[in-house]
Amino acid sequence: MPVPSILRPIVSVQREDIDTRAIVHALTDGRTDVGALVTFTGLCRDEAGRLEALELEHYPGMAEAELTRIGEEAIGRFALLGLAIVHRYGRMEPSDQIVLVAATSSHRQAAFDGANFVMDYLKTSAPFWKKEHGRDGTEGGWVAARDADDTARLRWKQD
Amino acid sequence: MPVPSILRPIVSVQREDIDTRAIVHALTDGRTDVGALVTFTGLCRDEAGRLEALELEHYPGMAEAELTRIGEEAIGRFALLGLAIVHRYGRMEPSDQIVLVAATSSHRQAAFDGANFVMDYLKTSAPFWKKEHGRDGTEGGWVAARDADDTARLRWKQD
Amino acid sequence: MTRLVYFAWVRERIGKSEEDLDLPASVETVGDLLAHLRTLGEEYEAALEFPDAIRVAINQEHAERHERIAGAREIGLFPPMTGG
Amino acid sequence: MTRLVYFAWVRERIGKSEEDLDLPASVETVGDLLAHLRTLGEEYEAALEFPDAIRVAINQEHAERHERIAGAREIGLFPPMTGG
Repeated sequence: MPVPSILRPIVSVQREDIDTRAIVHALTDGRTDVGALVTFTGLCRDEAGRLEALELEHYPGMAEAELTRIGEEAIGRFALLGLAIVHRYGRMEPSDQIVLVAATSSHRQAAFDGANFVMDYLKTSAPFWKKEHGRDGTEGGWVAARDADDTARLRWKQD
Repeated sequence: MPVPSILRPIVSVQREDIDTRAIVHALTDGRTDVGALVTFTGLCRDEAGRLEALELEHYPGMAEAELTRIGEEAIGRFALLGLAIVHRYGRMEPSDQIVLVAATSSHRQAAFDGANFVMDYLKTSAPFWKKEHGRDGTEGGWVAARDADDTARLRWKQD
Repeated sequence: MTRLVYFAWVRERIGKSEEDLDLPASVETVGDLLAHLRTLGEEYEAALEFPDAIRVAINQEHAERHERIAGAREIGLFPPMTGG
Repeated sequence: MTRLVYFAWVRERIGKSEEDLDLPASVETVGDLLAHLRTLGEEYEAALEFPDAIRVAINQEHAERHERIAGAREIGLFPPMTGG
């Protein structure tokens, strides 16, 4: 039996905007075995006009390592054919892209589940922190972690 | 209380290739309330080299109507901020795009669920049929409906 | 006259993609229609030999076997769908 | 010497983003480290007043309170994460 090749996720932690088209091309070009592609893009909201900008801080080195760990687990668990995780840091304004997860698979549910799984783990274990800047000039403080994110992660626990 | 405006999905049934970038722009440009975008793209596989092409037949008129019905249900059910469904017909070769579903929402799970729901319903109720053409020159016949697709649809049943 | 439209292998077996038919008054439901069509010739017999595998739409909306076809402008017959 | 790195409001309250510390031999676990840091001044006290809200990474991997820090090159302290 052939040894399965070890597929590594494409991971990038970057200040510049995310080029979704280039990432999708990297995952699909020249491939005739990919039947499904799911992308998730997280965007900066203005919180009903309250927010001027978000500032994203990260732990350099650990951020890349943690996204790679999450990505490798997702590839193995859902038998993905390809996976990319791109997360930005720095200042984001409303409608800016913050994060992209793109997953490919033979059949559709694996790509959906793979991307969803990555987002749930990313939210609670990738070392990024958001600080809000209000439109009234105030520094709105650090966004608090949500219990709902911990709950979302728990649904992937295996017995 | 303001009456909520009735949001209609963008629906297209077309022979030409799908311009995902244009669809995503239509759903997100100038919006500061969108926090999540999920896209699903279904691609033509070569079935381990066996397949030369797929021919997609559809029921003109009913295909658009059915995709619109499915889309409206998804928008209401998951409180989506936007939804687009694009399905091609005609001849597709391996790696060609067949279908795109793009959903936007404030928070991530709604966009994932909305796109997933649309695909499950589309598979079993949108009037499209696939015929295979083999690389050995044979007309491989019509693809049979999968019980798994009916099962996938059942998970959205509400009590 | 009622317009009948056929798709995929139903179309191939019947040998045409559409036709206008005068349906007898006794054909009241979708189920009646399927039984009636099977009397029209062996190509219909071949297309409809497994009636459970046939889906029907009245005026471009999915219809169950018990639904009445009175007033239908267009009735579509086709196999289970395989899009996506 | 062990390198300590701080992020988000932990960094802001301590007033620096990193420092090298000589840790006493009695500081054996992550839990010991948090207790020790709180003795270093009121800025540390303020940063660590709710120890349950602090996450710790040893050599850039998440670490629980009971884990030993012997041999750690870099220890990170930060609040619960809010990326994505």
